[in-house]
Order: sequence, then structure tokens, then C-alpha cells
Amino acid sequence: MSILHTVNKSPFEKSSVGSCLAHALEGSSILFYEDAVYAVLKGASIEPLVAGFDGVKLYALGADLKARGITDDKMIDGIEIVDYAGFVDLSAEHDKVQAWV
Amino acid sequence: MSILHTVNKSPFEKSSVGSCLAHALEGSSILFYEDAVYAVLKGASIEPLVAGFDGVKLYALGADLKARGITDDKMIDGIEIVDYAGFVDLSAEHDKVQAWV
Amino acid sequence: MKFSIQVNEGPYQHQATDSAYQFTKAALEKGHEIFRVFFYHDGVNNGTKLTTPPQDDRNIVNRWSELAEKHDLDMVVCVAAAQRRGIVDEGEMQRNGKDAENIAPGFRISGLGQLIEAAVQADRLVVFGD
Amino acid sequence: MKFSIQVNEGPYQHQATDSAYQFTKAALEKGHEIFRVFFYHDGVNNGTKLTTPPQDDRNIVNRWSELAEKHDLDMVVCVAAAQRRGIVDEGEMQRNGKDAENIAPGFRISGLGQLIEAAVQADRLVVFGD
Amino acid sequence: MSEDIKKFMYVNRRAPHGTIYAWESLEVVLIGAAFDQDVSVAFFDDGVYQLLKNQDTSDIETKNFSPTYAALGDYDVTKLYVEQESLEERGLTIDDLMDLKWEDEDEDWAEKDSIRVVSRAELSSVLDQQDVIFSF
Amino acid sequence: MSEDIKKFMYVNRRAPHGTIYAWESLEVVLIGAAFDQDVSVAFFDDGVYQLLKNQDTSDIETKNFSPTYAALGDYDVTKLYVEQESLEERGLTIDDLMDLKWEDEDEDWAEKDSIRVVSRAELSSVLDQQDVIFSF
Repeated sequence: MSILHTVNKSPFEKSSVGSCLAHALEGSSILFYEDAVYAVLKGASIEPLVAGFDGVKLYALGADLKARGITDDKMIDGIEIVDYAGFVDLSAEHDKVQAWV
Repeated sequence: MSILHTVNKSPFEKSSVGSCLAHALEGSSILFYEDAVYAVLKGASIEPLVAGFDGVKLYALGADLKARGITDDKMIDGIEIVDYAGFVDLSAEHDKVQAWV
Repeated sequence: MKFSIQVNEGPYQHQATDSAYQFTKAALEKGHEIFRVFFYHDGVNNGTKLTTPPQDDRNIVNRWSELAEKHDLDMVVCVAAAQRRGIVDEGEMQRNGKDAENIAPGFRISGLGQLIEAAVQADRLVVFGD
Repeated sequence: MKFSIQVNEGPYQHQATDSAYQFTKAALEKGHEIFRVFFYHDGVNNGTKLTTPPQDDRNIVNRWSELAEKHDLDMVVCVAAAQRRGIVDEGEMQRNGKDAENIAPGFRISGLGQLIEAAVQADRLVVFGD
Repeated sequence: MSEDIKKFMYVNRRAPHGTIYAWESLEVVLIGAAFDQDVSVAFFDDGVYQLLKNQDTSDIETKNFSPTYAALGDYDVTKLYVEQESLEERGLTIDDLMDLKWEDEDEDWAEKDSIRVVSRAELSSVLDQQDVIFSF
Repeated sequence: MSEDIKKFMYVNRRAPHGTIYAWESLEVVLIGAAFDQDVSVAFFDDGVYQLLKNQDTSDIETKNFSPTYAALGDYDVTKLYVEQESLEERGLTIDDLMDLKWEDEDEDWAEKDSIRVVSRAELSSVLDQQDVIFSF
């Protein structure tokens, strides 16, 4: 069994990113989209939390990164960028989707 | 000059209580209402932050405490309970109101 | 003292409009003047006459309408925000080619300048939001 | 694969409905089936035909209606949530004694059981909210 | 309709009253109970506040739905997971929560606790075992 | 209409795009500019994200209002306070923000910076000096 976790709120505004990271089990994946893409900015105070995450694959939605001016060079390493089709693929590949709204 | 700060979100869900506490100057007041009244629960991890606050008067809206089952004995000491009329009075007594929405 | 009130959220989803209503009522009961209640963002959804909440719950829209009638309140719905969200009076219906209007009694649709004026004219602006 | 989509927020205030629309469109383009799009909480406000967004902005409601027509989508607005927020079709108008209806093309009002059924029938439920 | 029974999880991470999510979530759980799925409900983060005792909304004049949680047992919704870490962070214990029960017909209608306090790790594992996760 | 000039502060603590608050807040600032008040705008907490360079909403298909911030100077909105601590927490510097200017007619239309990076303590003091604080 495996979960695709989706998070859409800024880690500095709401606790959902933190809670999602605390509950994600090995083998699950996390997709940051909407305002949650701010979680992948390099040099932010929460970088150690996000970057130090083992066993969980991290994704970010490209359209939301672009909307917010987050270019590739500003992103924490190891996070894969997907488009909406990729979001659909991830939803299909995992057994279920948990939305951290 | 003095500000009445109003905060209405849970300190565990959103960063507004923390940011309000970090920006409130001596002589200002803070009113916790709606879900922000959870900030006054004794024994919570944020109690030191709330209770250790000098020079700023803290209030909580009684109607919102009652709605959420927070009885007097569960509250951090030194926080004054007001009703809606008291909320109006506080708004009049301070020079302006800043809503931490 | 003269208050202006800004409401940023719609009915039922957020307590903001309940708190704004209770604050406004309490201010009036204490003899203060309410210069204007300005509904912005999703707050414009407080101005629809089409709600039918459950019998055992408060009727948020009617409550505002009744308070306005009793105290001759000026309740303004922001036109730009209303157009995005589908709150329409007779004039907006004509202008935008709609076949229905849904504005509740006591609300009027007007521009954002009304919010600025409300802040200029009142002694206090009190904002209720998410 | 068969998807069901749940939308918890209204148009413009939150990106949730934009994201839900883009996801739904992408899923259809990849050949997946959308069993149902269920609009809950303020999400019901996506179903009003009375919006007139600025010319240079997307029309969220029309976009849903067009997607529904093109792909024969089942778009359901929760009746209990709709009653609280003032989204009304012909039947609701009659039942609740209203003088107007505001439901947009392609949306239908029905019960919460439709959400449960959507989750039972689909391979995946994907939720978009605040 | 499929005859399969799915494992349904309703996730509650929000406080009550400040927003309607908790109440409209509970409405889904009640309606869903008629569908014969294998239902669990999780309360963590601010969701644990939903179960506090002595909630009385008369002064904010909104609907007080908190007594409805006590009816969940009658709807055969008997697995309510509450996260220990969420309680602790908020200065709460199980004694601060409503005493929710259900009657087990297989054991001569013996009264049993609906609330199961679990660790974060246990809750994560329960979430992992579901077929469908509802969020509001 | 009162002839008094009030000190108006527009507070921006929210990220753009995920919600409409930032955009509808900017609409108020633009309309308000016609009212001859003493206007300041504060960007702190997630509000600093509103000023990031290179925002392009074409793929999320929402309105890209970020170029509008550059027009604030033409509306005589020239005091944009950005909190240093908020930038640092988010791994940002002033170089990540749009270069917003205004032209000072008292100094032969000299181009000046609109953005003033201030400490939390300075920002708190600026807030304290206002007559009206708008929040969205």
C-alpha cells in the first residue's frame, strides 16, 4: 500500500506541510503544489526538514513553481518537477491520495 | 498610540498568533477570538510563549471559549475574558485595530 | 464613536461573518454609530437572498438584513468581488446580461472606493476574515 | 482508471478549484474516466451562472460547464451545502419558495450520498481544498 | 454498485466552530454510514479539539453539532482514532474528550469505547491501510 | 468628507496565487490611491512572496497581477515596507524581489527605491504609527 500525499499550503503559514512530513511513511510520496511549493525554496529555515527526508519521494508542481517565480536554481536538490499530467500519473501509481487540506 | 491586535486562528494551525505575539509592542493589547482562543489553554506547548508575555495585555472572547469547551480552570492565568460588548470597548479604547487574518 | 466593519468571508464556511455580526450588534447596542459594513472577497456571498439554511441553524443573511433594517445600516457589497462570485442586483443583471438577480434586502453593490471612504470617515475600521 | 474529484472551495478566492479543473482536464486528456466531480462546502459556489469575471481573467464557472459538456462530466453540487450558500436550481427554487435560480449549465444538485458513491465507484478520490 | 467493501477513512485535522469543515465532515460520516463500508475516523492536529467536552455555542449563536459525535456509535461508526502527540502538544488528555461509546451486538450489546488513542506512528500506519481517504 | 489626511497601512501577510487576497488587496491600494491619504504598504510573513521576481501564471491559467506592483509608484504609493526577518526565514534577499521604483517630482523626477527593508522592530513601530490598518 502506498499514499500520494498532496499539500497545498505554505509551510510558513499553515502546519499542513509539517504534519504531512511527520506522518509520511517510507514508500509514500509527497506532492507540493499551490502555495506549498514555497517549501522547496533553498536556504529557507525549513530546508533541513524537507531536504533531510529519506525514503519518501518528493515532487513539486511545475506550473505552481513558475507562477511563484521559483526557478530551478532556487530549488532544494532531489525534488522532481511534474506537470498536471504528472500529478494524474502519481495519483494513479499510488494506491490512494491523501489531501492535507 | 496603541493597537488592539485581534487574532482568530488556532496557533497550531496557522502562524498568525505567533506573528502577532512577535510584533506586538509594549502598551498594545491582544484579543484572542474564534479558533485563536485555543492559544490560552494551559499546558499546551505554546504556553510559555503566551504566558511569558510582558507589557502586553491579553484578552479572550468568552463566547468563543464557551463554544470550544475551554473552562476557566483550563486557562493560562492573567488572561481577561470579555464579551462582544467588551470587544467593542477594546476597539474604542485603542487607537486602531489590527486584524491578524 | 463611529465604526466601519469589513467582512472578508462568506456565510457558514468561516465564523468571520458571525463574529462581524455580533460585533456590529454589540456596538449598536452600546450606542455607537456604524458608518458602513463593507463586504469584500468572499464576504460578498453574505448578500445572497437564495440561502435556505437548516431550521435549527441561524440564518446569516436574514440576520444581516434585519439588523440593517432596524438600524438603517449601510451594507455595501464590493462590485468587483461580487462580479467574480456571482452576486447580482437589478443593475448588474442588466449590465452583464444575466437572467436573474440574487441580492438580499439591505445590501447594495458599489465600488471599492466605499471601503476607503468607510476607513476615512470612521474612527475605527474593524476587519473580520479567515 | 476511474477518478472522482472533490472540490471544497469556491471560485477565485482559493486556487483549489483551478487546480481541480487542471487535474480533471489532464486526467481526461490522458484517457482516464472521471466518474464524478463533487462540489462540497464553498465548492458549491462554482455552480453559479451569475459570475462576470474581468475580461482578462479566466471564467472559472464557464470553464467547468464547457469541460462537462465536452466530456459528458457528472458535476454534482451538494444540496445541504448549496442551501446554506444560496445555490439553487429550478426544483430547489420551488421547494424553498425562492424567486430565482442560479445554477450553471452542467451542474446538478444532489445529496451527499453522491460523494460516498463517487468514492465507492472510483479507483481514486482526489480532494482539492483550502 | 460494486459489492466490494472499501476501507474508508475520514480525516479531521481542523478545529470546530471557526470554520464549518468539522461539521460538514461529520455530515458526510453520518450519510456514509448507510453505505456499508468499513469506516474509520481520525482526529489529529487541531481535529482533536472537535472532541472536547462541554462545547456550548449558545453565545456565538452557531449550531452546536458536538453532541452529534455521541450518535456515531448508533451509526456503527466505532473506530475513532485520536493521535496522542496531537493531544499532548495541546495540553490535553483523553479525560478532556467526550466519552464516546458503542454497543457491540456480538457481545450481548456490551458498551465499548469508540475512541482509540494511538501514537503518530500507529496512526500513520492506519492511514496507510485505507482504500479511500476523505479530507475536508 | 473629512479633510484630514490619515495614515493608511495595507498589511500583506499572504502568499499570492494560492488565494486571491493578495490580488484583491492590491486592487484596494490602487483605488485608495485616489483618496489622498498618507499610504504605506507592508509585506511580511508570506506577504514577501508577493514581490518575488519572475512570476508567470500562464500554466496555472490565473491572472498574473504581479506586474501591477511596478505601477504603484505611478499611483504615488512609494512606501513599501518589507520585513528582513520574513525574508531571511524564507531564504530570500532583496535581490530576489522585483526592483520597484518611483519618481520624486520634488527632486527633478529622480528615480528612487520604493522598497524599504526594515527589521521586525522597525516594522512594528511603523505599524504602531498608523491611523488605519487594512488586512485582507
